[in-house]
Amino acid sequence: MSYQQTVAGVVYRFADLKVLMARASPLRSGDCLAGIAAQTATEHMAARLCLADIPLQAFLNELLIPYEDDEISRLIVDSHDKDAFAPVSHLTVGDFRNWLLLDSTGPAELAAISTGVTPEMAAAVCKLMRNQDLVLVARKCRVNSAFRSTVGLPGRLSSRLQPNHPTDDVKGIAAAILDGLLYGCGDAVIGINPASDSIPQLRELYYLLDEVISHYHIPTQSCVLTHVTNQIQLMEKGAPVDLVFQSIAGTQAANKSFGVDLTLLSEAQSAALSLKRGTLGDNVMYFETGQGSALSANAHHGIDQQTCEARAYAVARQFSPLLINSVVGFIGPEYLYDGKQITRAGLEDHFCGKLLGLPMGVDICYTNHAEADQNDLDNLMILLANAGLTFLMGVPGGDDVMLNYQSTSFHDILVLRQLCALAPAPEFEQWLIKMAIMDANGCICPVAEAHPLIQGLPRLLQPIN
Amino acid sequence: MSYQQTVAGVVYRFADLKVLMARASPLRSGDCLAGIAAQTATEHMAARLCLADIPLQAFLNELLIPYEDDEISRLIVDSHDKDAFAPVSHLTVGDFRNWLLLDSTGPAELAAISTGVTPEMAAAVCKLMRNQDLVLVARKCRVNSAFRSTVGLPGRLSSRLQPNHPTDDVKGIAAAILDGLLYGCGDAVIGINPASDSIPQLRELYYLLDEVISHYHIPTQSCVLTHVTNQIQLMEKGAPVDLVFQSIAGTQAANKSFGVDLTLLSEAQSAALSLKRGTLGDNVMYFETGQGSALSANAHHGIDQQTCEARAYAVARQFSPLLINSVVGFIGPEYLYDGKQITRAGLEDHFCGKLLGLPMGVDICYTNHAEADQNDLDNLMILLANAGLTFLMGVPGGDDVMLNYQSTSFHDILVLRQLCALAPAPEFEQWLIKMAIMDANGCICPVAEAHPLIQGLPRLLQPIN
Amino acid sequence: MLNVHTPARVALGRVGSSLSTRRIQELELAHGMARDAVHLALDKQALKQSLQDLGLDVIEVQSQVQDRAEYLMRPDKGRMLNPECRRQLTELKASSVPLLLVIGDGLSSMAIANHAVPLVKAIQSDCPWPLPYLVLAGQARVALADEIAQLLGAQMVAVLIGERPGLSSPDSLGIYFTYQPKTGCTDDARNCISNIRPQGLSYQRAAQKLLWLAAEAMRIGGSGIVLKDQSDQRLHQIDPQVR
Amino acid sequence: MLNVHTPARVALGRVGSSLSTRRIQELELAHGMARDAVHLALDKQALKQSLQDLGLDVIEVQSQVQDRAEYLMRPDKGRMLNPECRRQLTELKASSVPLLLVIGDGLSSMAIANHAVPLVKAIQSDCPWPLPYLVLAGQARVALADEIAQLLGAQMVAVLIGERPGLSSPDSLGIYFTYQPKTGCTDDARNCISNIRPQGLSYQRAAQKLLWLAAEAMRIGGSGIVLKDQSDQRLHQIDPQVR
Ligand code: B12
Ligand code: B12
Repeated sequence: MSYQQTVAGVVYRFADLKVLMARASPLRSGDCLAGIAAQTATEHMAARLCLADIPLQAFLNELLIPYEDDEISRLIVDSHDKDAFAPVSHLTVGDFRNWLLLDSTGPAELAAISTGVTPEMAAAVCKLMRNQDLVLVARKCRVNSAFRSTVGLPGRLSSRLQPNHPTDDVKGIAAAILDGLLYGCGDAVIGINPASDSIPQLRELYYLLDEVISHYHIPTQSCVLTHVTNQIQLMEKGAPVDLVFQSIAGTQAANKSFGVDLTLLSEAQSAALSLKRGTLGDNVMYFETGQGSALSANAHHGIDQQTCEARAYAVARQFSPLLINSVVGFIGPEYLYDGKQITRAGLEDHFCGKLLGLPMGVDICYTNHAEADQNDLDNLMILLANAGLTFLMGVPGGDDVMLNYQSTSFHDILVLRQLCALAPAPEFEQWLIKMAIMDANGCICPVAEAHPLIQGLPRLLQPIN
Repeated sequence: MSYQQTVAGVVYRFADLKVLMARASPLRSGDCLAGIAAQTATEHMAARLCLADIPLQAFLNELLIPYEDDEISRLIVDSHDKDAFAPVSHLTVGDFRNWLLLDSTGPAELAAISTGVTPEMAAAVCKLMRNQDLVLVARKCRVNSAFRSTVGLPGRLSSRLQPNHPTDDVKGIAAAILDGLLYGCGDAVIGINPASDSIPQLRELYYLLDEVISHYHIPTQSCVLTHVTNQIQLMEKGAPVDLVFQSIAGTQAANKSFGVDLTLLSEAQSAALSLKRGTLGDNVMYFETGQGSALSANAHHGIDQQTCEARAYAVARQFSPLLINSVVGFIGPEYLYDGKQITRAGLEDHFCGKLLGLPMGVDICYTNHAEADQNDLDNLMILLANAGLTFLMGVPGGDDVMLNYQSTSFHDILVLRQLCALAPAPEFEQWLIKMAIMDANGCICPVAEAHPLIQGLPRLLQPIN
Repeated sequence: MLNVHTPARVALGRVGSSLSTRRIQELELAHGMARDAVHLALDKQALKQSLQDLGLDVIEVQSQVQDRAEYLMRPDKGRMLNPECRRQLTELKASSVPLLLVIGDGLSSMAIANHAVPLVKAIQSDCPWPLPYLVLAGQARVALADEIAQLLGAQMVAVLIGERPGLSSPDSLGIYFTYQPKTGCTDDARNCISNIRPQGLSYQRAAQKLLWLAAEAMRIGGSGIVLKDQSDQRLHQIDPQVR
Repeated sequence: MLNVHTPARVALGRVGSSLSTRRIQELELAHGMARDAVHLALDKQALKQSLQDLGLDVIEVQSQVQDRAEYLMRPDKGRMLNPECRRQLTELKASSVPLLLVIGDGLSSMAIANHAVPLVKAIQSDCPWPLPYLVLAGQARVALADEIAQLLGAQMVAVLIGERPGLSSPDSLGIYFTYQPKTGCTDDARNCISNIRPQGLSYQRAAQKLLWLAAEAMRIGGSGIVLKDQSDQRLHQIDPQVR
C-alpha cells in the first residue's frame, strides 16, 4: 500500500510502509548509506506526520519482509498475542505515543501489552518520540530475569564484567576479573570475548570462570562470547557453560551471515537449559545486537536500521534471555556517525527492547573512527541510568584492549550508582557486603591486602586445568 | 610567564596562562572564531597536560587581564578570601579536580572553599573535567537564596515563568502567566523580557506582575528584563520592582558594551533593597550570562569564552543574586556550534557557577541557526536535573515568540519533576497544593473551569492601571 | 481559550507530563521552516525595484562575508564592508543626510522581503528630514551600518535588519538606531525597536518610535542607554486608542 | 600488581568513584593517537619493496574508495575493486594459487606497516603451497579479497588487514580466511585470526593457525562456521611451552 502526505502545499508519496518508516526515522549515516533516508527536511517531516496517522493495525496487515521470505517475519506474525494487543489495537502510531506517556499507563499496563506489540510497532512509535519520551517510558517498563542473580529490579543497575585480553591469557583475564569484582561489578554476567576461535582455548576460559564463580560463591553467571556453534560443541564436551551467547540481527539473511538461525539458537538454548546451572531462574541466553549489522551484511531489505534492530528483539524475545545488549556505537561511523547519533540510537534501542519486554542493557561505547568521545559516553550513560537501564559494561579503564573500542568503566558504574542512587542485583549486593567489598551504605571499600580475593589471587593466577 | 609541555617528542610552548587556558579548552566555535583555540589535537592535549600541573596559586599571581585595566580583575583580587582558599591552596589544577571528586569532599567542604576559588581557578579545573565530573561535583554543591520563595534546596527544581509577548500585550502576557501557573511553574521568578524599551509600557508590566502575585498571594517574585537603567528610573517612579535584572559579562569592556559597570549595578541593588519587598530573604538581583558575549563585543582580551563566562560569575557573586542564569545556546552557532558544544557549555557554566557559590540556573536552549534540536535540549535538561540545577525556564510550548529561540517548556519541567523526583520551592509547593493546582503527590491536577485562577482570569485580562 | 490573547503556545494540553504527538510535530515542522528561513537568500533585485518605486535611490553594498554558511560563523566579517564597497562608498560623494536608513538581511531575509518596503514607506511619510537614498546591505550584521554611515557622513543611522527566525515568527524585523555612528560603536550606544511585523509591532508604531528616538537623540546629543523611549507618552496623546 | 598480567587498564585507583586526572589524561592522549592512526595513509612503496625483498611479486590494487573520509563512510565501496584494477587483474592472467595472500590497509595502515612483512615471512616459511605473488590492496575492507581472489582464480584467500585502532593497540592486525572466495561471500564462510601483534598473538602462532585452517579447509571442503580451529591441540604437541 502507498502513503501520502501534504506539507506546505507539496504532496509527498511513500511507496510502502518500509519506505515511510525509513523516511520518518531520525537522521543517521547508515540510512543515508543505504540510500533510504529522507532527502530533505520537509520530506522527513511529511513522513513523520504521515506515520503518526498510521493505525498500529497496519503493521499486522503489511509486513516489511514477506512472511514467505523471512523466518523472523514468520516469528513476529506467529507469536503475535492478539489479547495483549487489544488495549492499544485501535490506536494510530501517534496516539500510541500519547498512550505510552499517560500517567494511567504504568508498569502493569506496559507489561500487559508487551507481547501484543510487534517490533515494527515499537520502531514506528519510537521514531516519533523525543529523547525525553524514550527515557520516561522506558523507565516505566519493568522487566526482570534471573539465573544466579536477578537483574532488572527497580532501583538497581547491573553490570557485565568484560575482562578481555588480546591473547586470552588466563592470568590476564583473571586479573581483570578480580579488578572488576573489587569495584563491585559483574552481577549481570562475567563475559569474556575470546580473541581466539580455538576450541581448546575456549574450554580453558570456561573452567577459569567456573572456578572463580564457584570458589567465591559469587551470585553471578559466566559467558564466553564465541560463536554459538563453538558453545554447543563445548557443552557437548561437558564444559561448564552458564549462559549461551550469540550476536543476532533483525533479518534471516543477516543472521545467516552470522552463521545462525532460529533452529540453531533453539538447539543451543535447550542444551544450556539441560545443564540446569541456574539457581534462581532459567534465563540462559545472552544476545548482542546493534544498529547497522543487517545493512553491513547487505541483508536489510531496504528497511531502516532502527527498525531492523527492533526486529532482532523479536528473535531475542523468543528465547527468554537473561540479558540482551545493544552494542550501540560499536561498528563505526558508517552506521552511527557521531555522539549525537549514538546517543539517540542508544535511547531508541533501550526503549524498544524494554517495550517489547526484554531485559535490555546497552554497551555505551564508541570507536576511534567515529566522531565521539568520552563526554558523549558520559551523557548517554547518565541518560540511560535515568531511563532504568538493566545493565551496562564494566571494562577496565573503559578501554577494551582486544575489541579496540571504548566502553563504560568500573568507575563509570560507581559514578552512576552514586549519582542515581542505584544498587547492583540484590543477591550480588549481599555478596559484596559479605565480602567487605562494599559497605552497607553502598560505598566501595578501599582494598586491603588481606582481602580474601587478593589472597586467593596467586592461586587464581596459576594456570587452571 | 610562559609554559611548555612535550607530547610525543614535540615541545609545545604557551606564551602565558591565558593562551594555555584557551588551548586547553574543549573545542568550540567561539574560540576558533577568536583564533585562540588549539590548532591540532596534540597541541590541545599538550595544553591540557600542562594545565593539570599548574598550581592554583598561579592564578593569583598571574592575572589574565591586568589589575589596572579591568575592574573585574580588581574585584576578583580584592574579594579573594585567603582563609577559604587555604584547604586547596597547595593543589595543582589536576589535583584540584581529584580533590573535588573525593568522597570526603562534601557539601560543607565545597561551601567552605567557595569564596577562596577565583573564576579562573574554576574555569581551569572545569576544562580538565569530563561531563560526568561536572554533573557529580555540581550536585554536591548546595547553594540557596531567597526572596519570597527559597530556591536551591536539595531535591527541588525551580522554574522561571517566561510569558513573553511580541508587543508586550498585557492580556497576552497574563494568559501565558496563568498557563504557566496552572502547570505549577514560576517559583524562581515570573520574568518578562519586554519587546519594548518604552518606560511607560514597562511600568504597566510591573503593575501587572504585582497584581497577579499579590492578588493570589503567590510566594514568588517578579522581574522585567529591561536594561538596568530603565529599572532604576522605574524604581524612582515608584514602580513595584521585586528583582533587578541585568545581562552581565566577564570583562569590564564587555559590560561597558552592555551599558553597565559595577557602580551602576550596586546602585540598582541598593535601590531594590530599599524597597524591602522580599519576605524571606533579600537576594534582590537576577543576572543573565552566556558564553560568547565578551567576544561578540570584541572585549575578550584573548581569553577563551568559557573563562570569560566564569569571570562574569565574579560580578554576580558580588551582588548576592537570587538567581543567575546562563542562557547557554542563546546567541548562535558562532559561539557554540551544535548540540554537543551547547551541552558541554551548559554543564560547564552550571558547575562553575555552583562551585563559586551561586544559585545557578541554565536556560537550556538553542536557536534556529544552530545545529541543534529538541533532542539536544532533552538530553541537557536531564543531565542538569541530575546535576542539581537550581532553576530552568518555563516557556509556553518551549517556543519564545518574542526572543525567537527554543527553550524548556512547562511540560519539560513536569517531566523532570517526574523523572528525577524533584519538587518546586517549598513555599510555592504549598501554594500549589492550597490552590489545588498540584496534589500532595506532586501531580499536577486537571484544570477545572471553576478554578479560582480561571475565574479570576477575566479580571486579569482587563487592562491594569 | 487562553490562546486568543497571545501567539505563544499556551493551553496545549498534555499527555501525562508531556506534549502530545500533534503538538510535538507542529513544533518540529515549524523548526524546519525556521531553519530554512535562516538560509534563504535575499532577492535584492525585487526589493531594490520596490524601494525605487518609493522614490528612493538605492546604494547596494556587501559585507566581507561570502555566503550564508560563512555569515553564520563569522560575525566579525559581517560587520565589515568588503573593500570594493568601501571604495565605492568613499568615491560616491553622496550628500550626507541626518538620518540614514540601511536595510540588511541579517538572520532573516524573509523579514526584509516582507516588511522592509512598508516600513520604509511609514518612515518616509512622517520623516522630518530628507530621505534621498538608502543603503541595501547583503550578509549584514547590525554594526555594519556604523561603517556605512561613517563613510556616507550620516549623523544618525537606523538599520532595518532581519531578526533571527523563531518558530512562530520566521520574518521578524528589528531596527537598531545609533547617533553619531562610527566603526567601533558598541551596543550601549544604540537603541533597539524589535519584533516589527504584523503580529508584532506595527510598521506605523515602529516608524513613529524611530522618528521620536531620532528627534530626541538630536536634542540630547546621544543615543543608547542615555536615550530613554518615552514615545508612548506622546503616542497616548496622539492616539487615545493606544494605551 | 594486577597490571603485570594484562595490558588492560586494571588497578587504576580512584578519586571518589572516578578516575584520577592523570588516568583521564592518559586516556585522552591515547584517544588522540588512535584517531590519528585511523587517518594515517599506508606507505605502499616501502611496503612493496620489503615484500619484494622476500622474493614475492606484488600486485597493487585499489578499492572504489577515493580517500580516507570516504573509506569510513562507504564500506560498500571498500568492498569493490575499482574498475581499472578489475580490468588489470583480468588481463594479468597470473597462474592461480591455492592460497592467495591479500594485504589491505583496513582501519589501521599502521598495523600493516608494522606487522605485514614479518607475518608474511612467517607464513612463507611454513607454507606447503607456492606463494609466487601477493596482492596489496588500498582502502580495503575484508570482503574486497573475495573479488580479488575470484579474478585471480585462487582456491582460498587470506586477507591481512588493519583492525580498527584501539587506545592501547593502534596497530593490531587481523587475518580473515575464506575457502572458495567469490563476490557475495558472507562472514559465516570465513574464519578470523585476530589481535596479531607483539603484545597479542605472535606472527608465528598466527601463521601456524592460518596454515592449519587452510589445510583443514581443503580437507573438509569449507571454511567459516563449519571449520573449527583445533590447531592448538597440534600446537600442544609441537611446542610443550604453549598451553
Ligand atoms: C566490528 C566487529 C564486528 C561487527 C562486524 C560488522 C562490521 N561491519 O564491521 C559485528 C558486531 C557485526 C561482529 C559480529 C561478530 N563478531 Co566480530 N568483531 C569486530 C571487531 C571489533 C573489529 C573488526 C575489524 O576491525 N575489522 C577490520 C575491518 C577493516 O574489516 P571490515 O571489512 O570493515 O569488517 C568486517 C570484519 O570486521 C568482519 N568480522 C567482524 N567480526 C567477525 C568475526 C568473524 C568470526 C568473521 C569471520 C568476520 C568478522 O565483518 C565485517 C564485515 O564483513 C573484531 C575485533 C578486532 N579487534 O578486530 C571482532 C571479532 C573479529 N569478532 C569476533 C566474533 C567472534 C564475532 C561473532 C562471531 C560473535 C558471535 N558469537 O556472534 C559475530 C558474528 C560474525 C560473523 N560471522 O558475521 C571475534 C573473532 C574471534 C575469532 N578469532 O574468530 C573478534 C576478534 C572479536 C572477539 N574476540 O570476540 N563483529
Ligand atoms: C541575540 C540577542 C542578544 C545577545 C547579543 C549578542 C549577539 N552577538 O547577538 C545578548 C545576549 C548579548 C543580548 C543582550 C542584551 N539584549 Co538582546 N537580544 C538578542 C535577540 C534575541 C536577537 C537579536 C538579533 O537577532 N539581531 C539580529 C542580528 C543579525 O544582529 P547581530 O548584528 O548579529 O547582533 C547584534 C544585535 O543583536 C545587538 N543587540 C542584541 N540585543 C540588543 C539590545 C539592545 C538594546 C541593543 C541596542 C542591541 C542589541 O547586539 C548584537 C551584536 O552587536 C533580540 C530579540 C529579537 N527578537 O531580535 C534581543 C533584544 C534585541 N535584546 C534586548 C535587550 C533588552 C538586551 C539587553 C539590554 C538586556 C539587558 N538588560 O542587559 C542586553 C544588552 C544589550 C546591549 N546593550 O548590548 C531587547 C531589546 C528591547 C528594546 N526594544 O530595546 C530584545 C528585543 C529582546 C528583549 N525584548 O528582551 N541580546
